[in-house]
Amino acid sequence: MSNKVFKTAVEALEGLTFDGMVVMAGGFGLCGIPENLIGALRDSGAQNITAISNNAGVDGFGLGLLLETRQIKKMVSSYVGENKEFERQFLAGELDLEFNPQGTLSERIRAGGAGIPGFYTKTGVGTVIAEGKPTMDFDDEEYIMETGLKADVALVKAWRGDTQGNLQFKKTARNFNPMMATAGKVTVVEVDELVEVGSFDANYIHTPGIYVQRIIEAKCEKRIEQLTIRERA
Amino acid sequence: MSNKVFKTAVEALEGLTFDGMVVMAGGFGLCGIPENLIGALRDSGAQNITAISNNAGVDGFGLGLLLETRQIKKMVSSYVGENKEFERQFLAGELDLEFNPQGTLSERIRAGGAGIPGFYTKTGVGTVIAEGKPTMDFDDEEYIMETGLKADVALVKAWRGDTQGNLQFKKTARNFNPMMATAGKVTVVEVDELVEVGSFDANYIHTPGIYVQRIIEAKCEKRIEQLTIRERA
Amino acid sequence: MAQGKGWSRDDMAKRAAQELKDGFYVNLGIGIPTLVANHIPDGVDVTLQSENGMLGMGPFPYPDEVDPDLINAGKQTITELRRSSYFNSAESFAMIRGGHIDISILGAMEISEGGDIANWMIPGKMVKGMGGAMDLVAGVKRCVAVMDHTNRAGASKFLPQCTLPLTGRNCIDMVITDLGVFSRGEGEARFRVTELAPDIEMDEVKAKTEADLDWSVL
Amino acid sequence: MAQGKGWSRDDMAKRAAQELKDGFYVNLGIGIPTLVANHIPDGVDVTLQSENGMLGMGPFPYPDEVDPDLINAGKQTITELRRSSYFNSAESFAMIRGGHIDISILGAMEISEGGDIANWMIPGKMVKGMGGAMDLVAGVKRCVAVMDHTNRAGASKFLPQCTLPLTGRNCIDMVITDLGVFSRGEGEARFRVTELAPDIEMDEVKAKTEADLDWSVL
Repeated sequence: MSNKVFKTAVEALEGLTFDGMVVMAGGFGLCGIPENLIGALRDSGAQNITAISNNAGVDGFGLGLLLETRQIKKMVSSYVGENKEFERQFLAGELDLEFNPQGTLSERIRAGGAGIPGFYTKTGVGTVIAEGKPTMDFDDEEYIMETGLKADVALVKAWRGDTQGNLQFKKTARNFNPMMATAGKVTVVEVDELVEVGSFDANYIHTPGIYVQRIIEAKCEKRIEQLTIRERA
Repeated sequence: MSNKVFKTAVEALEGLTFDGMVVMAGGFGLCGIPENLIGALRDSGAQNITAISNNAGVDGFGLGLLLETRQIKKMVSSYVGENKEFERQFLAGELDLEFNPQGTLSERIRAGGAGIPGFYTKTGVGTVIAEGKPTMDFDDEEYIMETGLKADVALVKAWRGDTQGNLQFKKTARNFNPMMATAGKVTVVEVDELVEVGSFDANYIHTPGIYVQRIIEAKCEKRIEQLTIRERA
Repeated sequence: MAQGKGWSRDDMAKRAAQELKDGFYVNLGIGIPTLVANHIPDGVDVTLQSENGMLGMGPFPYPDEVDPDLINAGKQTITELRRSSYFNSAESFAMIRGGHIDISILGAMEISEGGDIANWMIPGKMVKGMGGAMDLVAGVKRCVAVMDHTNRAGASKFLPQCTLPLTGRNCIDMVITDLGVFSRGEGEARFRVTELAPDIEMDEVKAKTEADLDWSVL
Repeated sequence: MAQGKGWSRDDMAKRAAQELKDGFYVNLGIGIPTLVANHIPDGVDVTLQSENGMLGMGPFPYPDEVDPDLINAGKQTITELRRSSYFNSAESFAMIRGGHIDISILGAMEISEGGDIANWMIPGKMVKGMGGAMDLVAGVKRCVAVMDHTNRAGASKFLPQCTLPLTGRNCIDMVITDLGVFSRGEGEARFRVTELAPDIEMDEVKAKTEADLDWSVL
């Protein structure tokens, strides 16, 4: 079997990065983001990146790292609220931004991976999101067409992966990761735990290895954005 | 919690069946079909049913039961090869038949459940399947539009289900069942094993209970269509 | 807990909670809607959806239960319940868009008399994004908006037309404000006053509402 | 195992197997393509997809391993491997349609010189349906058709245009028949003869081929 396992994040991105590339990065907020691969992408020095990611990280963490170094030219996101550097660059006109409703974004990514170039949705009808998009009526209701999204490289964070690239995700760290795994021309995954093939029950694999070209095991900081707790009585 | 658990297949279909109804039935061949619910649908006496199902069962088993009693008016399927009674009724003009490519059928059902009234696919371009369907070019390639599918009642077969309707499917008996669970106005499920809520690891639930309105535990025959074995050396 | 005239934030949340029926699957927005979880009526068992990929959202964790891989759509750490399930974002919004969530309770900046809602951007201010709001108002079976009836300057937020960019068109079924409850049935074009908050007179509501409502008696 | 002139069914399968590269994800159709699994070259490790919802299809079960919940797309009982994974039909065809399967090897009734394929229906005969064939030829990266070069009456099945209803248009990259191998590179319009079966002369191929091929030397 051709080997999918790489030792480090930097090695895993070797030969994949270039100026003007389109990158997808999994995660919701800071939950389930490919921390190490984002770091390696920064270190690659690739410029003018279009980054498709639900959020833009925070200052100095997650995609915030790539904003600091001005490597990102355009973000495709649904919510970017937690990042001052992002705001500064955007207001200064240094950064392009394309907002997508979260469900439209996730479905566009799924569609891109599934060979579906366009689909109709009610989301955004009558809003700025609909501007310039084809529409069609179904049962006398108006829908807008959204297109599939693909990336040159998808950066994915999973919980456990085997050496064939079969993946399992943990709790809400799953989020955008499984769809992005399908939508990258090359998909690179970092996992908390790399296991031997056959470790998983085949009924409970979230992402089959067919979608994964490269995989590394790497330790994540897993920073918490909003620590909310209750006290024991 | 409103109770989703019913005792028998007949009780589980109580009040849901009517003449002219659209039914989805899960399964691929005879694998993963809702045997007991199909039997109860036959017993309900509902006529002029439109049945959306990848296959049409075999003579005297699966949807073959409903063909024998002439309760099915139209089938929406991808392959109907294993059923003589089907062939007889079709050739006699007693039965309507709409062929869908298997991937188009499964995606149409997913779309129906996901609030997507139409999507574009390359499957079937240049074939009879494309006739009369809207087309659109993406990147200079032609695609055809397919529509989402819904049903009045979806009949689903799962392996294990909990009393909230959370489901797990077994091996290739999963097939069309999870999508159909999302596309029924009412979804009724039969499981090999009904378990208490909390029995499943929340990471490995295939179908969340939100899609399931009624559930029964029932024994299946699980007939094998093509027994193929090898001998031990 | 009403202080003086009309409803407090917590009162509005409590009133909104009465829209929850046993067995409902529910999505709660940020702000006042979050408080709804504290007021779910006795005997009513609902399942909360978090659009980042979870059904059966549990309470905040005890300090030793905190898991960075388990957060809600507000990015707060939470816990799971026995009924919980996790799924990816595409499945989460397939659930929302496909009309499987029974009710969404969400905050609003403006509501129009035709049921439009604006709650995601103010032109000229930094825009953070709509997140899942546009998907929720377009897809969920029943949408209940909770907001103050007027802004700080005293101007009505219940308007003939929204002045702010829309989140969704003709999608709100009920509006709960500090002054009362405004609702319309399925297929009805206009809202009616269906309930007044304590010590609120209809005249005050009329004076503070620019939207053209059906002002027939309660 | 060639018997006399040209390739036998098994020879064709063996030749098709040489198109499999290490690490490939592969979908094999019914008939001759099924035999390909018996001829996978040493050192080449491939993963077989079964479009009913499985990657990593294993061999037929021993009698005590038979599981009615585990079948392939031909409805035969099979087994799983250590690498196997299961998924639903929508995901299976998302995988196919999205171009993630490296190669599909499938039977054909007719192939046109433009790479069209017909393999699902004969007008006037009972039509069983296309199953997943239209999705496979439209979606898989590389499609190899395996068929007899002529029909029983001796007429060419490699034609200027298919006479039977199409399964897919301009989607076949290689044709393997009992007479040889016909292929075209990505973006190339015409097929070339790239290999002749044992004891087959180019003249015989030309005589039995109605399609207009690029007849330049091998």
